[in-house]
Amino acid sequence: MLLIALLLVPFLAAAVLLVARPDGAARTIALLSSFITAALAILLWVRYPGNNVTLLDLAWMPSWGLRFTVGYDGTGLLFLLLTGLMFPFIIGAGRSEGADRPALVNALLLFTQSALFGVFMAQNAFLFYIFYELSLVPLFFLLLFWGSAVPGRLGSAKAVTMRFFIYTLLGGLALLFAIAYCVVQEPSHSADFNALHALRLPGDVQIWLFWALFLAFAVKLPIFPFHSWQPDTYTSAPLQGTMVLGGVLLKMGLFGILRFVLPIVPEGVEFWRSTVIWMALIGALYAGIIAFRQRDLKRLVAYSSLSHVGLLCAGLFAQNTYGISGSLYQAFAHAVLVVCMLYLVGAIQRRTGTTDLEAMGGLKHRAPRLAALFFLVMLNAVALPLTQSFVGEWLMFNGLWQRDGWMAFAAVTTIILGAIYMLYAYQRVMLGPENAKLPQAGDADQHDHLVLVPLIAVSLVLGVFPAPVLNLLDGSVQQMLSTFTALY
Amino acid sequence: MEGMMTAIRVIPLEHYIVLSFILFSIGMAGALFRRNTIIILMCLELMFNSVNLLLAAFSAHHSDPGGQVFVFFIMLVAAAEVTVGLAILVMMKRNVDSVDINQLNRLKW
Amino acid sequence: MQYLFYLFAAISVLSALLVVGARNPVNSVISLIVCFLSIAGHYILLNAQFLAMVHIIVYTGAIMVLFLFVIMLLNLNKSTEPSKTLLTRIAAVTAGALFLFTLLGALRQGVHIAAAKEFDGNTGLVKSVGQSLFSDFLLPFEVSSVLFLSAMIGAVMLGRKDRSPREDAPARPEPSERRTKKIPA
Amino acid sequence: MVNLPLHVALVPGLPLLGALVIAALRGKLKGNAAGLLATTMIGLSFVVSAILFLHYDKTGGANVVKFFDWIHIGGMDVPFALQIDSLSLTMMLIVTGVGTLIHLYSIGYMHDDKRVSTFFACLNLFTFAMLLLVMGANFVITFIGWEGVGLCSYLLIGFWYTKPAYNYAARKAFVMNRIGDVGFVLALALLFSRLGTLNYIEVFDRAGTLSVEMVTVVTLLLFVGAIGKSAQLPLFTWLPDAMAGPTPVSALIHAATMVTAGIFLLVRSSALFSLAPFTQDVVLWTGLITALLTASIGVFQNDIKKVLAYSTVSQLGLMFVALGLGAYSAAMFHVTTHAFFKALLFLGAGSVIHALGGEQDIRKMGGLKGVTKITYVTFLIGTLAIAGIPGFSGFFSKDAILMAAYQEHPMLYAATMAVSLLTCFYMFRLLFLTFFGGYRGKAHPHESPAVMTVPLMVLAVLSVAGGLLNLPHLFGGHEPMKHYLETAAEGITGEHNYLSASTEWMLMGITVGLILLTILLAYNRFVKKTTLDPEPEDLPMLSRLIARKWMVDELYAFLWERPYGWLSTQFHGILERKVMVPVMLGAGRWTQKAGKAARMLQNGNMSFYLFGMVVGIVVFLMITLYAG
Amino acid sequence: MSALILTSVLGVLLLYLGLFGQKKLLVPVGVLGLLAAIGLFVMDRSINVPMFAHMVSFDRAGWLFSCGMLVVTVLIFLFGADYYARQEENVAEQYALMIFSLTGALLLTSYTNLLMLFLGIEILSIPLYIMAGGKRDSMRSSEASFKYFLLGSFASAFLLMGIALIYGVAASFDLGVVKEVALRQLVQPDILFTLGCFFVAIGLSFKVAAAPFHFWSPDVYEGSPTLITAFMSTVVKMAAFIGLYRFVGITQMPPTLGKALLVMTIFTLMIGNIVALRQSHFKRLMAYSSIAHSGFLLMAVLSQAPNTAQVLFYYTFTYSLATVGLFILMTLAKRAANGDEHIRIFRGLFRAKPWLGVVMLLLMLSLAGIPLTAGFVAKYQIFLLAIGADLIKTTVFAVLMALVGIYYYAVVIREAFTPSEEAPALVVSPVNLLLISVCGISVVLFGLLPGYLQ
Repeated sequence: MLLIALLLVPFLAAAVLLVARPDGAARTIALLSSFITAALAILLWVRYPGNNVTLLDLAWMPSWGLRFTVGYDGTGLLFLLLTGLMFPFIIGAGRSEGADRPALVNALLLFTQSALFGVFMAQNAFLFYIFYELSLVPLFFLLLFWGSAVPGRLGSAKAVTMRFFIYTLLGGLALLFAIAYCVVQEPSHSADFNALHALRLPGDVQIWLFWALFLAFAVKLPIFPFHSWQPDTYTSAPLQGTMVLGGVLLKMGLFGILRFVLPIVPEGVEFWRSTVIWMALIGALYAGIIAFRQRDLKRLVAYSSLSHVGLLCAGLFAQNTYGISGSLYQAFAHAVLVVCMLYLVGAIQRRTGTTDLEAMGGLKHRAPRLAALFFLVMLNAVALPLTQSFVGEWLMFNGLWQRDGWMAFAAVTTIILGAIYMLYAYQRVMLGPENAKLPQAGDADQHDHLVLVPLIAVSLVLGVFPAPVLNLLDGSVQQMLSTFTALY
Repeated sequence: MEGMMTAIRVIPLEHYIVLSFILFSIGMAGALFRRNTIIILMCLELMFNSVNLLLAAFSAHHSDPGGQVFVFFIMLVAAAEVTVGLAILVMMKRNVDSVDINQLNRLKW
Repeated sequence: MQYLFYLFAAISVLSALLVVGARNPVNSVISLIVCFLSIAGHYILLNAQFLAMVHIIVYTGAIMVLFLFVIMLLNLNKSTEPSKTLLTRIAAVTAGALFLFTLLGALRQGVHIAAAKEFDGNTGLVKSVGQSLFSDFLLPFEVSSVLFLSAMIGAVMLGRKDRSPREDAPARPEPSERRTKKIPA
Repeated sequence: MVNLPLHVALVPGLPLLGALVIAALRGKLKGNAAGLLATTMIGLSFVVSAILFLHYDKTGGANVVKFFDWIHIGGMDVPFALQIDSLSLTMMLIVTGVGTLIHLYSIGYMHDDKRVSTFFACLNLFTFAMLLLVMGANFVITFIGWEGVGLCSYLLIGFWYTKPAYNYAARKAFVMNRIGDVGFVLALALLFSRLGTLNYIEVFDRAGTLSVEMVTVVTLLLFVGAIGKSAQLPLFTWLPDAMAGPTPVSALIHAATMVTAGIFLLVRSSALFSLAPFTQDVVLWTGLITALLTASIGVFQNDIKKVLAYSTVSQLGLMFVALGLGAYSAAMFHVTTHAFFKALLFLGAGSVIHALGGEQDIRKMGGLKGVTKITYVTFLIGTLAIAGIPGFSGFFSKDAILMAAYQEHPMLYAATMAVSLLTCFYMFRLLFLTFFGGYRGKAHPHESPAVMTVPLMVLAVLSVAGGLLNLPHLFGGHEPMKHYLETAAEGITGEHNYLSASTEWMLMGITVGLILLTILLAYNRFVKKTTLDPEPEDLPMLSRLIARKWMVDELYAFLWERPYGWLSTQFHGILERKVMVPVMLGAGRWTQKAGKAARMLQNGNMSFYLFGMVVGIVVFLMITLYAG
Repeated sequence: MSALILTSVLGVLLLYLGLFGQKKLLVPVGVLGLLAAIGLFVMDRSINVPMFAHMVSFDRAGWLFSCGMLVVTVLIFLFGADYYARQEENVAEQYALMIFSLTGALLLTSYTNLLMLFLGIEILSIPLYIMAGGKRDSMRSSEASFKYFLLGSFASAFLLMGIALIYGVAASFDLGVVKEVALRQLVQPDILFTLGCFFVAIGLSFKVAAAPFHFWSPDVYEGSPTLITAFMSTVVKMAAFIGLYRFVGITQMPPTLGKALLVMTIFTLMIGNIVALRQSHFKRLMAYSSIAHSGFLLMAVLSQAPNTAQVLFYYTFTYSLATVGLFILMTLAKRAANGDEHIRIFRGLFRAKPWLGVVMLLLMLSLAGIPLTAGFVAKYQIFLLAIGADLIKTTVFAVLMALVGIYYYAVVIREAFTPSEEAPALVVSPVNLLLISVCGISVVLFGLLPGYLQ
């Protein structure tokens, strides 16, 4: 019932917002809903018995393999938690003053949340897919209504939105095709993950089917070279939209790889592993290098996210305990990080009136507390030990090393690049001589504190005491790996 | 009349088929060839008739009256179609003041 | 007998070609009538008497007259039709020829259709056709009334003169003039 | 007695607490409160360290205190555990001891700064990180400290953040450290994948199971980490730039403690390094070249802190030479004495700067010995110590390294000797130009307050007496430090001294003689005539090259920084904007174009439609008839 | 069967009503009649025997399609109440023709004789030719009508040729016999039979607007009155597909013909989707979208699985619901924009009438095949069928084209949700609101509970 509540609470809240349009109380209602879901997610965690749980199984369209089956295991729970915990902050990041149609924004955000919960609790491939695609629709509108133009050809908000929509759907449809293929091959035409995981497709089929399955997630994450839609989208999207995109939505890609790619086409994974890992790592380096020369802070964050995500994907494909659990742990860290970074971008933009790094500088004089918060977030971004990111990256490096030393080398190199562009950004924004051109600059206010401090605290606490989350992952990942090995 | 009954036994069926195909093709090519819509309509009639001939030949070949009944129905339909077609043509001529097929291109792309 | 067949065949093919080739629409109509008559001749050769009669009455008598009527009504009985470009003509002929030769090529594989075991000379007689029509084909016969009814409605609806003269302009002007290309008068 | 976990926790815990409290109360602490609090914390930490030191029974091996499981998943178990053994105790004492003095000094030095609380918070945080580094019971904990000190160093170098050049220096330091960290992390990953553990005790126990190649790779990677942190070739350029930070920071972080982390790491892993002769050679040569190179640069520097900075790099190079030779105890000994006298020198320099109101150019100093007497005397002691005048601590530690070098090869001895002569030369140049002759500046020099001079005096005492810590047999000592460390660093156990006493005496004589000559030379040049170096442009060829720091910064800008910026620009401008994005847009645009073209098929002409249909029919007919 | 008679009589009845000037009664009587026909179908649902000397037989698929078409016609009739509100003449004739056309469609769902196939198509088509020219004084309308007529007759000629050739081999028009002959083909193929099947398939492909026999559809869709366009793109499409499905099912399709049709499918998918990208005229857009959907449906037809008919029905029915809803919406927007049919007329729809905006979104998403709408389930089923039939590459291509399709639907959605300078002054009658809502809700409902349409 908890799972259903997770699905329904944001959905109903969104429906209420959409129908009643209480612009004044919109943020409060949305926050309330997100707090409830966060509490529910935590409750779920508390009650987690330590193995795979299926909580509800309803026949929906059985002749086509569609059942409404929801449940979770350790990994699923991690993502549910992540979604539950991030949304209060994402919604809270919205400013009440001067907001344009807040009821609609919050409704769309909550719809996304509902769909995300659906994705992370689905135990049926088809159900997964439904939620997976569904999460795009509210984002489409978020981008369409509140997106801003980006420089370059076809940079209007409309064009960027369409690009985002189409390119993510490209992957989505590939996934649909792959699911359909698997369901047809499955003797009982079931789309349940258990059934699909037990499916043993011929090797040559797996080799091409791998791409059909992987493409969706490669675009979603995105992995080099499928990433071109991402920087523009992140830059164009309204802040909360980017937070959802980068913070939570792209985690669907990781989750998908975990649920689909690794178990369903193990031979395909074996065949393509180095290709994919290298793609991901090259992407991580590539984005890390590019990030350095970004003039726009938001775009810099976009590329940094791209770089991190490449690492996440590589870790996952290392397909050993450390790689997978590191990647998943880092997924959590990355969510926190992205939300923080983007919130900061917004906070800085509010104070300087721009996101152009060249036009900034010296904000620390006026806003020392903000600078301190930025700095703490940056620590997480450069994966300093005792922050959450370090634990994840450390595990991933080890996982990758067990695959191949050079992969680990490439992966570790990203920590240099990360330091270069993050410190650069910090310096450009905060440091330097006092800037007289900052009219409305004030220090971090209560709103800023309420959003950033808990998130930073989470990133530090989970950097020092990662055990709760690691324990959550340990069992599931081991179980998963034993299934993989059983497949060979 | 008895002597005529044997036509299908004397002439190979293939010849009917070939004749029918030739007529059909001429009608088809004619529809592409001409610009006058009325003539195109006539070409269509030619195509229908080639089918009629073929059906009649098959019917005789199989000694099955069904084929000839079918021809009868084709004639019915052809008559109805021509009626409608010519009515449309007249209406069009009134509106567009032309029966040239090349002039009918307001709807495109 | 064979000679008659080939004669009729030759006449029908030639007149069909004339239909396509004639400059004046009236000539086309007359060629088509000749063609239809030769086809009626084929029907007679096939001993399809009923069909031959109906064919002459419906096609030659009704349909072709209708065609002539329309040609006269619309004042098209002049060879004013601008001919198509040579390219189009060649393309049309090529397409037709290609189609024909493909079909004929297919026939070279041979047609092996067994004739009826017992040849029935009465097949095409009115009696036999009528029996078939009113027993097996009763439903189509009835249903075709719907067809005729719609055709009638259509003819009346579309062919009727406007209540208001056309010069008064349509009640609602054609709105979506998204293409400015004028229709030559 | 000693509650081990509590005491062990207190050592790094107190500075951390101090840092947190000061950071939290940043706005509310008035005057010297922050400084006093910070000093108290680290002082207490020193006391606790001393208690631990006194109660430590070195025969019992290492005491590991595990606090909690940090990263525990699958087969990986990285506990949050600290280790007490002779090596970590030594380092703890240095860090907290020298640290306390520098904290105390900072109270005076930073008195006027508005952000003094931030400064002390960072300083305390640094101490915490450094203590973690030295106390960690496994590589990962050490790595926490390793990164932590880097971070604090970044913060403190860029402490005066209004100057872009300082920020740049800070960034440079952090990034160069990060480059080293890559090696460190990779070494750890490799070690873990081979041994399944990263706890020091277990790793060193199982080190023998590794193949030579593997050990070589691991140690090389570890050494890359050490290069970054200890500013060796090719990653040394950040350290001179790091002098942008307040002087106490330079003293604590960039002279006494953090930069020796690399040495510490190598000593800590001596069990591994002893197994990898190739790596040892690499270490040796890296150290030697660095030492020579930077010592030569030091000769032409005019910034008082820069001279000391290059001197630090050079001394660190010497320590690496020792490590490369397997003389771990000598290296540690030099670490210790160096901590004393280099901290002293830096603080003295700080005192000078303080006295001159921020002036750092030695060409604008001179004649200060009359005004700032305590500073002068202590600075003189420091200079004598670093120059290796017999009796001072530097003499013993440097001598140990020279002996080890001679033992390897006389040429090596000559090279290290050259380093120490150069050191001697530029140090006396510094001393003479600063304190002798006439005053060449415009400020009004004054002696520093007691809170600054007291630490100077304490350090001066230590610089003199530090040699007693590891007094060689030759002078009747028993090398107590070496014996103390033996239990912690396996490499030390393997050290042997083959030299006869007479050889040692002879070498020592040569050394001392040459040093005295050098001092004389310096005296002639800088006291008698007070030769001031002109701007580098006006120097002769080689000197100009050296004065320009062997063009290393320019070389790096050419080799690395500019290419990186270029690469980033090109990646973005060409690969991303001209390839990736156009491909993405192109996929859509070409589809649209195809649509536009296909749309032309629908040209409204019915003949064409008919034609199209017929073509379709013919094509499909052919497929139907002939495909198959 | 009684339903078939009822519909024919209903048409005549409507004509009489028109004759006596009872314009107000037309829609109520028509709707009642159609509902009665549905009722009769529901009562007769278990009767599955060939009737009238093996001329028709309403099996499960035929029954489903018949009911579906009747339901859609009811919707269109209701829409007509508003659509024809301002038109004085020929209204009754239009309704009657629609009913007649529907009769033809019903024959197509149930034919068991090639003659009935031919007649069904003609009865379906001839009223359509007339209705397309319903706006007599509009040049576009008459052009549409003429194009439809001419191209349609041309296609009919091929259909007839095909029937003749099949007859030549089978000596009968009865599908039972044809099926036996088809089975014999496996052992002893006969070129005439293959040719016959080919020509019939071509004739039917014209009706389903498969490329390259699609040329009529954009022009006719654009030129015809919107109500007729709605009818054409829904009922006619359903009829054409069930007709094609039955034919293909019975003749088993010679394998080489299957190849040709596969090529046609790919071509259809491509033309439909790619050209639609460049369309800004809403009706033409819908026409190309309809072509594109034909491509998907052809895949289902080619897959020849036991449940193909059900999938076809689900697909076409839900597609019809969405299309009808969209055409109603377009009519409303068009009125507000003074008769413009460019997609920009939707601009500001969401601001002006949020509910209509949401419904439009749902309908468009359904056409695009985004989850939780019926269109998604439909497409998914098609993919399953096609993969089941081992049409992997075609499916991959179809997936790509579905993506292209999503783009142009999204463009329309984008228009509807982009605020405009002046909000369109939409006037929505209660009936239309109801219709639109029913369409919008039902595509979601059937998407959530697809079992109800199986």
